[in-house]
Amino acid sequence: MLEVAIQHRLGAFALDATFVTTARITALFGRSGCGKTSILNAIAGVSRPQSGRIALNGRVFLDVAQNVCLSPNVRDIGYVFQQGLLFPHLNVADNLFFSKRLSEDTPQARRLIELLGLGALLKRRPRDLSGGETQRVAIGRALLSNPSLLLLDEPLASLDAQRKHEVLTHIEQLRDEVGIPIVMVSHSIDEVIRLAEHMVLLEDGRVKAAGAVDELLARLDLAPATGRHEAGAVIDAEVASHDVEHAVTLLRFDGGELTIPRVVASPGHRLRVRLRARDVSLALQRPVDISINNILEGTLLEIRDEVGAIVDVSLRVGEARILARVTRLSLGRLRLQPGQRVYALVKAVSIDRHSVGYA
Amino acid sequence: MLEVAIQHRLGAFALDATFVTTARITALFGRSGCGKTSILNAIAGVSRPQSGRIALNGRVFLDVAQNVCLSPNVRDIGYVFQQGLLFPHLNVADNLFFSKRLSEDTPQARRLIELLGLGALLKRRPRDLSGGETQRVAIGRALLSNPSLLLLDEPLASLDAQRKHEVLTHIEQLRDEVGIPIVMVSHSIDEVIRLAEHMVLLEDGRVKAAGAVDELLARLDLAPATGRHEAGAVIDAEVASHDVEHAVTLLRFDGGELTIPRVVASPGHRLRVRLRARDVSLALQRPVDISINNILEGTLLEIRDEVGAIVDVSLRVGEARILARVTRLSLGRLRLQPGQRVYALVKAVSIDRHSVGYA
Amino acid sequence: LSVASAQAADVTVFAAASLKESLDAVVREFERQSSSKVVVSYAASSALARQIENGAPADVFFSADLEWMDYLTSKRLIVASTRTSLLRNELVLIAPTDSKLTIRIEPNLDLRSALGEGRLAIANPDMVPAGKYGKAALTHYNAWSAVEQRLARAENVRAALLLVALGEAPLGIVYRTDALAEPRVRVVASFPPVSHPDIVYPAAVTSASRSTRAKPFLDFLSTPAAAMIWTRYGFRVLAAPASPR
Amino acid sequence: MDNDALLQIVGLSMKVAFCSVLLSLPLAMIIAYVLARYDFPGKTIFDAIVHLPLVLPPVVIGFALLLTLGRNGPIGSLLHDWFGIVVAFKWTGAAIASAIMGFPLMVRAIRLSVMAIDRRIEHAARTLGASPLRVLVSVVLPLALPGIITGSVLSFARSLGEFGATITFVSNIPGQTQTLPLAIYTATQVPGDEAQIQAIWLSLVAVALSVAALAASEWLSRRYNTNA
Amino acid sequence: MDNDALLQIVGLSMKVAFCSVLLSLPLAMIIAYVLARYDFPGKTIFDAIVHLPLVLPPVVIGFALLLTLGRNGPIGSLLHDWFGIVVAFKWTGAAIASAIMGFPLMVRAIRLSVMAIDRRIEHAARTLGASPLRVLVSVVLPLALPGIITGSVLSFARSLGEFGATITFVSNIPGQTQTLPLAIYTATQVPGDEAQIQAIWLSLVAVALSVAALAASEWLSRRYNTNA
Ligand SMILES: Nc1ncnc2c1ncn2[C@@H]1O[C@H](COP(=O)(O)OP(=O)(O)OP(=O)(O)O)[C@@H](O)[C@H]1O
Ligand SMILES: Nc1ncnc2c1ncn2[C@@H]1O[C@H](COP(=O)(O)OP(=O)(O)OP(=O)(O)O)[C@@H](O)[C@H]1O
Ligand SMILES: [Mg+2]
Ligand SMILES: [Mg+2]
Repeated sequence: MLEVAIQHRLGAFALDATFVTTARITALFGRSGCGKTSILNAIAGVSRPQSGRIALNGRVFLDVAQNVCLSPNVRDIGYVFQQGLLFPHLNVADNLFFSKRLSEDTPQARRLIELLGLGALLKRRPRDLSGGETQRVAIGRALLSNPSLLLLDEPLASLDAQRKHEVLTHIEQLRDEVGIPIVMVSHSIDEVIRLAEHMVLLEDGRVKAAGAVDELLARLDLAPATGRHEAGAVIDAEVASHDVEHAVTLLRFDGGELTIPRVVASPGHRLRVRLRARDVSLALQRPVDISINNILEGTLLEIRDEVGAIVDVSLRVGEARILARVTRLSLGRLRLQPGQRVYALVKAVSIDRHSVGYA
Repeated sequence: MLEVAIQHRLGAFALDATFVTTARITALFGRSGCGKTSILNAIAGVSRPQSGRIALNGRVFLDVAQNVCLSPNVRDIGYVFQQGLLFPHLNVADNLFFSKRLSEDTPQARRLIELLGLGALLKRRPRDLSGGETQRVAIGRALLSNPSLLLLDEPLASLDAQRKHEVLTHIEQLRDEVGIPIVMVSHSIDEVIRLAEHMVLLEDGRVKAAGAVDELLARLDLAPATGRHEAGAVIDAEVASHDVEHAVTLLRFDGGELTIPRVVASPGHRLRVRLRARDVSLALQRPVDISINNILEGTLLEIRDEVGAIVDVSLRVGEARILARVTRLSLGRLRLQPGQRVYALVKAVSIDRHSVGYA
Repeated sequence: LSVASAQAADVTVFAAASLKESLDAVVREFERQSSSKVVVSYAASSALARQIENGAPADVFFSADLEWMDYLTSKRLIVASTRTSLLRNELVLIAPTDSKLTIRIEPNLDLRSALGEGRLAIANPDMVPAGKYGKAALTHYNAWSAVEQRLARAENVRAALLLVALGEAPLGIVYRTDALAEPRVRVVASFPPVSHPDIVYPAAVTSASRSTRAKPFLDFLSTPAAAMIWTRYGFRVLAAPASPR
Repeated sequence: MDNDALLQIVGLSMKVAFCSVLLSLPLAMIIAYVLARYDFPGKTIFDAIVHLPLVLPPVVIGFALLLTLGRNGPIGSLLHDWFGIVVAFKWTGAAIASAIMGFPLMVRAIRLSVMAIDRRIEHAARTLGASPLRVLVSVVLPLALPGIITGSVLSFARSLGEFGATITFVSNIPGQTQTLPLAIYTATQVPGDEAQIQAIWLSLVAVALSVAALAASEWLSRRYNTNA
Repeated sequence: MDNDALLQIVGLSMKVAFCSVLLSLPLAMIIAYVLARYDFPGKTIFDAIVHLPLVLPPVVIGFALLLTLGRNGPIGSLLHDWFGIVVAFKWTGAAIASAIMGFPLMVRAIRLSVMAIDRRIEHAARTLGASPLRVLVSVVLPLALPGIITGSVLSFARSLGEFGATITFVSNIPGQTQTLPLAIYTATQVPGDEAQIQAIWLSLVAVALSVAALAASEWLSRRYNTNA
């Protein structure tokens, strides 16, 4: 459990952030300049808030009232800084192993170097690295310090999609296998959705909302902050079976079944599947001879009336709630009304790796 | 027309890149460390390749054989560096107007400062800026130098979605109104697709492929580099009419009509619409009572056989070609065959601003 | 800046640094009597001589050293006819005031054992006049070779004096004038004049001098009024007043 | 020593120190920049020449100045014959001597700061249309300010303490070339308590001046600090 | 002067210069770090004390050394009574004098480099578990290397040229305290061409030593350069 309650002034900017999270991955989300880096700095101990308290699993890092402030070096935190901040006088290898917590010939270290594609760069000086290479070394350096809390400040900003995916996978593994709690800053809601369970939404130095990622994303009042096109819902489902021939997995949840591209999970395993509103269409009759695999029967609950071309509609499917996004034109054409029986059409191909998480 | 043909060695890295582009926006795309920044540096003149030639619209920037190398300051280039590189001793305003080409009280400057949200920061020193603020100042500084070529090295990496959208819009306006050619580096294929017409795909310092963005994205051999889930097709269409009440625009192309969320373009105007394969479903009969607005009749051309859950299918709709992505499960269920008559279902909401460009 | 100093000097004197106190007093007296302005530049005689050689605006050169005066004379940079040996000084052996040492100056003088572990403070015998005189005197009493390795060679005679005053050196060789002015030392013995060349301070008007007051000032240095001051500081006055031309 | 004389000495010392800093600053900046940024054959020799005033005893430098800038010296006679300028035995000569003695300190400090500048910042300025000269003036100089300030302070302090070269080159003429260190030296040349007290008193004045200079430099560097 | 005497003088000078650099380096680094990083009441005064050897004429510093480190001085008598150490009239005293004279140069150069270090790099080291001491040793010192090298060169060069404080404090004893500058000075004090030639000859030796020191420092800073 990470408890943060800090106040700090920086010129005209006032940070006043309080949140508690028990999630394995917590995302700090908010516009540029809202105070995300400032919060990470306070947690890591590289800046000292004017008042407040920070504790991790009961270990007090900071308590200004009690005049407690642990040194950064005993907080046992891995921090990937927004600007990399490599040691310019050390080569990549010495940067990576600066913390001395892991040595260069542990399998763990070798695997990470491989994953980050740093093998050929070990003897290079930071000034001879490209932007993305710098960022990867910074990630490696923090991970190799074997921390008990990981702080990531937009660590993937200048990585290509493939590397980003690999690093994200690695972070997921850390989360799942090693169980290191992570606090991350990201401007990509996709990343947040994929990785984080808990989200702290910041605005102008204050916590505007904090809670489960799905909840926050489903809250329409937060849409301007979270990005409207990402609205969606999460379904808790169980792996029913695998269709090896077609490489798909069948999931079961209390509103029906879902076919999705194959995931690695044994039957009975519970998964969280995110269905984005924009990927869900509606029909009044069950369509036939259509490539869409998932046709879920449900009840139209609510039509969120808005201006513009697009309308979000919520449905109940079994006990689950899902969101569909349609044009206002279709809304009129189909004469959709709350309480109506409808079919939700969900393309299997729209549920990619990014949408599936392990509960 | 920008002509680049340069060779340069940096330690073990050999850059050997040749490309010509007449596009308004050219994207350099490739994995971290492939040489994107090195190319921009050579174009800007901050590094001098060991051999080669660079020319913009016939003006020779560099010709090592002729011993020509224009100074960076006369190349008239706006360069947004990957690391920002603000002047640490100058406040934001002095950074922005360093080039002295535009003064602080021109409407243009005021508009840009407003757009970048820098109004409150003008008196700040760079060290007191957040990561995203730094990046915005760097963008503003380059744009305010009134360049005749703009180089952008991942300028949007740490901007939030909303600001990113605003800046992208501004860059589009520059492209369209002022006609400044732009060379940009981005790791986000979305950004590339949205903005760029021409793409230079780099691998290990060499040009692996160069050409129109759509062409390159449609090439399956480049899929590992460009990211498979972005496969799609581009349709040339004409604005037919606007439905003001429902805020949608009706487009006509030779394969039928398309309803999309309203765009600002007068009837008769030609648009390029990108339909992503993953947003296109197939049906054997025309579905009724369905929220999907666009149902296009076409002929199945080709089934790209692949392993895994997902299959890409190409169709002809009128003279246009579009791609649909379905599961292999559906392929079997519907018994799809080349030559078959099918209906392509395209959700109007999936065609967002990001997918529409002005031809 | 005060009015007095702003006004140009009537006479500029280049004088050996060791003359500072006494010459200052004489200058004050001259200024009072003649209402002319005299400035004195104190430095090592060697430096002053070189400066005069290189066009320094000196009207009078007042050296602690015959050698450098001879050097200028040979280069015709001083008016030979004005050269006088004005003052005489004495060479003394000193010790800190609280020292119990008693030494008699005599042939085969044994300074080595008197020094014990300590060193004999002396101005550099290779170049500084006081050192050269000291070396001559010790040689005269066959004491030189015994102490040559036990010298504290100071930059000038004042530095040697200080070494003794601070107790860094148990013994030192300085001029009597210096010894008198320093309360922390006492004179242990005097070297008889026979033991070393005459210690005289020559003065002369420079060839480049355009000052009408230079010669009167030089003459004043040997007036009875001046002589009183010199004597007060421990010098002996050598020359009789020169007759005006 | 009366108050007037003290004021005169202090005034002269300040004048000499200020002028020596101003005199050496432009050339020191150019040489520091060249040494920081360029490699050329004979660079080490050139560097050694810059360090000469530090390496040789001050008296030797003073003597060399006397021989070259004195009225009979090659440069001194030129200056005198062509421009009617005489620096030997003038306060200007003292300023020149101080400037030369402080020169290596100034060059090294500025060079250190220039070498710490991220060259990519200069590249950024070039792409914004700045000529090399403008980059120098608007980017390099401000970013090298810590070194320029430190160099100036060192040179100023050196000037307050410069003795050997000054007394050798311009002699020790009260009201004209007798700066504070020369006055202190002169006082130390007189035995006895009174003179010693005067020497200490003058030394305290020198220290006070240096405290003032340091306070000013701290204020300056705080004001224009670029590194938090 | 014969070859043996010359060798002896050069050897002694090198020994004194090296030891003075080594002697002052640790303290200079600490003081430079403190001055660069901390604000405290009386900082300017403290800074002025550090600059004292530069501001006061060398002879005064020599006197001050004599008064404190001499056999009857407060520190000198302690050293003698407790450890049997005597520095007056010894080459060790010359090294101390040189160290003190070069001290402000060293402190200022190192301070300049420490101030140029991005503190966030140190923060990064702290988050990686480095104690403040390890940060100092593994991050600050290497990054301040340009300043440390420059400071050492300046101090070394100053030592080669130091005259006033040395001769006052430890006198001019051939074979023991007669360093190169003292020998050069001695030669300049004798009239005549022969002495002058010797002075020039010895000066050339000093210059050669400084060229060697500079070349070594250039090599070092090139080797450990952190800024392209
Ligand atoms: N001084 C150098 N010595 C050796 N290799 C270098 C040097 N500078 C850059 N490189 C290498 O050159 C390659 C190209 O660098 P460049 O900065 O152009 O990459 P990039 O495509 O911009 O990458 P990124 O997306 O990570 O910023 C990289 O592999 C980098 O490691
Ligand atoms: N020294 C300072 N003086 C005044 N304001 C400051 C200072 N340092 C930071 N700020 C302001 O504090 C706010 C929070 O900064 P912070 O770096 O935490 O933002 P952030 O959320 O990380 O933004 P980004 O996404 O752009 O990195 C910003 O508005 C910034 O301008
Ligand atoms: Mg930030
Ligand atoms: Mg790059």
